[in-house]
Amino acid sequence: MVFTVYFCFPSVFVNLEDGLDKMGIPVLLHLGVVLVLSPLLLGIIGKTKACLTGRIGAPLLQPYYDIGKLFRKGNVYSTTTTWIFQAAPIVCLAAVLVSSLLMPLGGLKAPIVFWGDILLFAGLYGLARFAMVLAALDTGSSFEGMGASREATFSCLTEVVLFLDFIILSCVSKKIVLSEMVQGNALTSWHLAGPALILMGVSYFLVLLAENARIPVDDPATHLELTMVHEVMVLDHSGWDLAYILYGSAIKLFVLGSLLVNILIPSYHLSPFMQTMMFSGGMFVLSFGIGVVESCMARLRLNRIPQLLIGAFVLALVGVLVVLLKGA
Amino acid sequence: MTFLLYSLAVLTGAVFLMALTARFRRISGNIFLFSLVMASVLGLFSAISVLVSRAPVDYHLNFRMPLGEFFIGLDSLSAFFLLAITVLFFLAGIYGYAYLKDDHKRNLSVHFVFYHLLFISLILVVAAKNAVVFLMAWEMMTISSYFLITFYHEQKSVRDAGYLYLIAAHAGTFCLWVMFLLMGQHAGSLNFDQMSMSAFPDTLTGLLFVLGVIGFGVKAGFIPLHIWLPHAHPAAPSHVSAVLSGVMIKMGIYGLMRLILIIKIFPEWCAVLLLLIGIISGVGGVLYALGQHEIKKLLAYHSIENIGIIALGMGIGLWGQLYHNEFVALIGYAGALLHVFNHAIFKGLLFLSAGSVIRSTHTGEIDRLGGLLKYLPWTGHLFLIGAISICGLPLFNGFVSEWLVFRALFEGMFHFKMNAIVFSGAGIIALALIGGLAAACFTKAFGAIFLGNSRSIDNSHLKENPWEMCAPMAVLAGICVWVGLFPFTMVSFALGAASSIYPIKTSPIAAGTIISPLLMVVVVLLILIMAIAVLTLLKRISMKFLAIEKSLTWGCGYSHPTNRMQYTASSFADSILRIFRTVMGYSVAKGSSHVVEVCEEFIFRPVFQVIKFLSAKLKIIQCGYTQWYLLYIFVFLLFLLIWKMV
Amino acid sequence: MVLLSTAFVHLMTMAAFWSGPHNTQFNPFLGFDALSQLVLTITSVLFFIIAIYLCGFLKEKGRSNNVLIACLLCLLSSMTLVALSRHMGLLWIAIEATALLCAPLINYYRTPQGIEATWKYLLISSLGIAFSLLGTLFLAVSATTLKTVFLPDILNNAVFLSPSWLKLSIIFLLVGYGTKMGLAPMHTWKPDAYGEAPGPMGALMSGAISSVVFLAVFRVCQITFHAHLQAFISPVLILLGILSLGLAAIFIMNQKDFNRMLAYSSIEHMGILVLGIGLGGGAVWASIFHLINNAFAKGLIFLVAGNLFQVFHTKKIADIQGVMHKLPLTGAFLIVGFIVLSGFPPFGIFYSELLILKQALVTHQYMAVFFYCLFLAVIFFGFSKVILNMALGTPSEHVAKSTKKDDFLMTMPLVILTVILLGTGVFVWASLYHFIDEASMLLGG
Amino acid sequence: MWLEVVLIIIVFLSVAILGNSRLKTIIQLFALQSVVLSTTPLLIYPSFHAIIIAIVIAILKGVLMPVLLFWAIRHVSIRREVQPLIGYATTLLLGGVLIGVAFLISSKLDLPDKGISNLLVPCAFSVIMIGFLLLVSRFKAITQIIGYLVMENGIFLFALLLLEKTPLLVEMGILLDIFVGVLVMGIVVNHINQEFGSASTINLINLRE
Repeated sequence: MVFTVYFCFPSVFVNLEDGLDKMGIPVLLHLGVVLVLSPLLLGIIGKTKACLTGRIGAPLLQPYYDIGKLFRKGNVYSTTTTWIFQAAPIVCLAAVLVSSLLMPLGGLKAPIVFWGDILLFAGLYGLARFAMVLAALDTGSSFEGMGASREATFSCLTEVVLFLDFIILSCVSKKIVLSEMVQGNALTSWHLAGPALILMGVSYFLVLLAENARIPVDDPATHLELTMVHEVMVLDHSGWDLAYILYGSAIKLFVLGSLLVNILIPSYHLSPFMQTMMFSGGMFVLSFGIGVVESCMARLRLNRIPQLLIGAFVLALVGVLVVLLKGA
Repeated sequence: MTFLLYSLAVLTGAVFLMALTARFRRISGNIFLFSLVMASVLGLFSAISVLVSRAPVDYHLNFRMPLGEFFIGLDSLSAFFLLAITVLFFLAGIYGYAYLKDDHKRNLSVHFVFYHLLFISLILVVAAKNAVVFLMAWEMMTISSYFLITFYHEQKSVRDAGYLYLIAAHAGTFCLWVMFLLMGQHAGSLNFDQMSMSAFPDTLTGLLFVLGVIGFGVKAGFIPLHIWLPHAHPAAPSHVSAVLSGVMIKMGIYGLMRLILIIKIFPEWCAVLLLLIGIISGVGGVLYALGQHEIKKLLAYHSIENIGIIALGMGIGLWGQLYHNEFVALIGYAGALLHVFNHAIFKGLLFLSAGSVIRSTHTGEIDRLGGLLKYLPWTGHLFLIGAISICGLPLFNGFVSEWLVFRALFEGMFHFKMNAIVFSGAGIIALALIGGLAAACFTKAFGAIFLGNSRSIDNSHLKENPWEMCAPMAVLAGICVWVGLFPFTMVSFALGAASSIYPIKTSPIAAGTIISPLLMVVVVLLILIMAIAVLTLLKRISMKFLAIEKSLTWGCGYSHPTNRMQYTASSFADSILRIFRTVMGYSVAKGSSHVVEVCEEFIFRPVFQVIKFLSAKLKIIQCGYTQWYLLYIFVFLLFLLIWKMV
Repeated sequence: MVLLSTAFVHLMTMAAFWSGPHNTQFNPFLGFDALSQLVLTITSVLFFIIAIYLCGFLKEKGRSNNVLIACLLCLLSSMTLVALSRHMGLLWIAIEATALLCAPLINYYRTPQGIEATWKYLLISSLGIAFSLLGTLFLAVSATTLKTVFLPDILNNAVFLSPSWLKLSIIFLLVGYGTKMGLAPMHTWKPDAYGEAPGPMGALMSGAISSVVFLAVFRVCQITFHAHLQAFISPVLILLGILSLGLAAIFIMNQKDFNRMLAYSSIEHMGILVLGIGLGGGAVWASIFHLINNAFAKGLIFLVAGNLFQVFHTKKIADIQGVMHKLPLTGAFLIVGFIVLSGFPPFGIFYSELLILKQALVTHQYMAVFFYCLFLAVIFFGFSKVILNMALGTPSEHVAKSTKKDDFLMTMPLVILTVILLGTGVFVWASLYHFIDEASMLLGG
Repeated sequence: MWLEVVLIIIVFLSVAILGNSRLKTIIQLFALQSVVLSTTPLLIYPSFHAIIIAIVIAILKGVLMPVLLFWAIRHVSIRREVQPLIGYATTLLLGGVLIGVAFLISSKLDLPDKGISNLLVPCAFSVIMIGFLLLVSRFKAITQIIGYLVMENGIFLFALLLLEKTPLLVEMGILLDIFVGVLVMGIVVNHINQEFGSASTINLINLRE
């Protein structure tokens, strides 16, 4: 493989080499942080909901326990399935993990930064989704097919909204680099394009809910397959696969959330420590917010969900126009 | 160049030999394979040699023709297209030989002859340096591809599809005639070089551009000129559809790029037009594709979608050119070119594997298939690779070219004025939407065909197709992975070709700023692969200690699930189609979401109706009464007398 | 056999002409220049090929064909006379002779339709002949100072002819010879005549006789050219050309009878010819080039039609299908003829159409350009639909049963014609090239 | 002076043919017209050449043709033009209009030499046009042939202009033309009669489109 790179583009190969050994440590560190912290968000959300409904609720670390329990369990595979069914969770988790490498976490700078990495960011999520949908279809169960269809449908819309938000960000900071866009000169950009960023924030929040299968788009806790979107896709997964999937969705929530937090809390000018503090605070607030939303809203009817997403789309569109007016 | 001439010579000789030995299948078949290999290798050599040393080569045939001279040559642009042509023709040819081997009632050598003729004419199209040679090759391409399409001409549907293709292509050609003649008249010569020397007035360039977009767009399949495409591709044998959709429709793109190369300055709305066409064709193509349930028809619509993506790249590139922004122009064109190559590869792969599905199961109806991955492992996995590539997902080649196009659009937003920003923004959104929909469409296709259980037909007797068919597909898949993981060679080639469109010296810095991010992409992808490996390893290890059981799919409490209860492709696509129904204006029929073509129904059919009606009405002229006939003559005479004498 | 031998001798004499210089004058009445030599060559070659074909064609019937053969030979001589005549009166007489001699050919099958077609043909063409005679008379009147209508004399002092009479004569000659040539709106006899005549006769008429009559029209244009009246005549010619194209487009669209469709296609090509000489300049070259290719292509496809009629016993397009299955060779040549006539490379018509379009653009005749492209496209729609539906598909069973196969004598001519067409195709060899140059010089091309 | 009278008579006769419906009468009128016509050469250039032409014309057109035509109508046994395409009154009216047109056009043209009466050209034109009108407006094959012949007479009038200038060729042309034309038409009339039961071309409308 290395040889092939060499053959293809010797000059590039050089900086690939030193690039690799320079980024080794940060990458591992970043991955570690993400792996450790991400399930916590789910815990916070659960706790919030419990409190708001006046229950004590599960402990904060419950997601860790669940995943751990699943890691100790064996697998059941349908005779219909092929290797794709087993590979999908792995691909999904790996893609989400790697995508986190492009995302700065407060003081913790993103280990991999390059021009146009948002496209890769989006691409990785696309890959994960592709894998999961295939896995769902692999079981040949009509329910999972239904879930897959819904997932595909909504993801088309969310992806568009996501890109609109990217357009806003990249117009504000004349860059298409994720960490620059979300942190770079956020403060000045707030002066410049405050309203646009607010619109973007709202629409992105809706995308966040939809992508992570939260209420009002989807109810992770429902027990009726007909109404599920995301959960119904993983009905047949068990053991490690299910663990990977849960872990993956936790990380997804974490990464996507951190994007929002990075933007809404402009903290690039502070010291890394303060930055980290504000970041983690922001994450807490975010998960609390999600919890509040979930406990005070009901799940929408399926045919209303596109309307919700299109609403988000319109919001983002207005944001773009505002930016263009400011920018031009 | 000599290599190219040799390969042309080989092909021509083979054509005559096969025509002579038409009676003896074996001999002509061997001639076909041999000449195919020879010619492709030679063509590949010439293409690569030109691409590496970016020095164009020319060849004059000292030979007088009524207008223009016989003048062919290769520059980076032609060489890039030549690369795609030779690779795909080589592989598809071998596949086709194996695909048709068992068909004993037809005379294959005729088919092979036309295959070679198409090969020759495609090479000539990209190599032509003179408008007349170009047009000749263009027409030969049309006619030979027509006979390839109508291989199964016993079926009426196939004949109609071929007829539609033929008339659409020929009608488009008239626009090209006028366009080239106008250019030649203005430049004083029909050679492309002299044309590119001379400067054209603004009004003329606009007209030429429109003519070019119509004439070339028919071939390329821009919406709404695409009507022939979804009919023709399914009608043809699979390797032919692979070639058609892989390279032949790209000749339209090549022609447009050549046009841009020759006339450098356009009015601004041309770029807008190109971007709009890109958006409409891209989104429309993929939406129509979602509604299809015949695999090759679905793939055909995806060709339209990818042509749309290419047009987006060209549009933004043209815009950059008009604003004298080399960087954007370079990335845009490079993205478009690379996508041309990539689409040739993965669409070829998809059509070939679809063909092997059809060859084994004798049906292309997605809703009747299912669970083939177990029975056609090679076909299935190769199709999967093609599917991921065409969705533009990382790890495969589609991602690289779409990355370039995306990047060009973003750069465009930074560098341009208001309206440009609006359009490139629209382009970005469209591209994002296309990505999502394509993913949906191919999860649907792959899932319904290869996963789950078979819905109608009995899989048990199916077996994998011979290796002569799998090997070409495997090679194509290999190219997908290679370009996806190590894009540098192809990207640099594409950059070279792009810089020949917009004649600036690609500064190494510019190249670096384009290449190095891709390098980082590669790094991330390598990390991704490592992560996957690690996770798999962990799971493997753990599986040693944990129990694994097999059972049926959980029926959610339903007691007697059957295969026919699986979620079908129609129902999968239905939810998306319902959202976009109003947007596209197509009608989703009850029951199965069958999609009706808007342009075909509401634009072209009425036109034909009008023509038919008029001709039917005017047939009264020949009423049968001699007296009337004599009267015509007399009236005409009087008319002339009064017109000319009085 | 007599026929064949005569045709052969004629061919030899033609070859003899080629050895000599390109414009000779035997006596005041006879002589030839480049164009007439070209036309003469086309005629004799085509006649020779058709003679071969007829040997196969006639032996099918049990009837004696002496009358027919006599007519054919007279026809050959009169056509030669047209090509060689250097005197407008003589030219007129010769053309009239050809017109009359065609009648028995059209009435070959003696069916009611045959007679009807013959009647219409005679009536209309005799009217045309009358007009052309009038035209000739007017020409003579305008040339009273010369007291002759020898072509060279007229050409040399065309400037001194009295313009008003000359114009009158030109109009009448155009209408008259146009009728014979089958230009819209004087075309009306053509579909009937070609539709009822057997294949080889159709080939002869649309290939050879049309070319010969074109020569006459060309002479008229020559006179106008020398009298500096292009501005007067070219709009008329362009109008005629466009009208013919449009008419062909109207009638070729879903046409039901194969031979009639070929007739309309011949009208189309005549239209292209006059359009070319109307535009002048480079288009004259194109017209002459088109003349050659069209003659042989028409010969080819009409002979194919003859074969089809012998096997399928019908001209109805709906009843003819799957020729490729039934008669592979004939089917292949059917396709070839289609490719040639609809102007695909590597055949010459592609070139001439392109050149004429070029000239139209050069002379800013944008209206003509538009209609030219439109009508050509529509014609192609109709033409391709018909022929491809005939060639492809599977034959109906009662045809499939019949045991007729490709007959050697009736396919060999097709081979020859195809070879010739390839030869005079896009890769024009130099001698022919210069020859056409010389011919188009006559009209300042 | 005599010439002009003759010309007027010729035109009048053609109008009479136009207005008449009985075939016999029509043929007789045509014969008369031809005979009158045959005198014109003598009136213009009294010369040996002219005499010969006059005689030939008189015999051919005044005698042979009518005989042939009479034979034809006896053969196909038709007496009168049953229903013409255009009514007789209308036809006559049209004839008048056409004569007007003829005079209009010929007013544009100048005679090569003033020796001849300037009535010649317009008269010739009007005769031609009337002949054409006959050709167009009648259904019976015979009537159409007569119309054609009337046209020939008109053309012959033109030919007179060139009588002494151009060589014999032109007249040869005319004779040949009339001769062969009528001959062939006669034959075809026979065929028409056998096939269609009547010599009316109204049945000849099977070939269309």
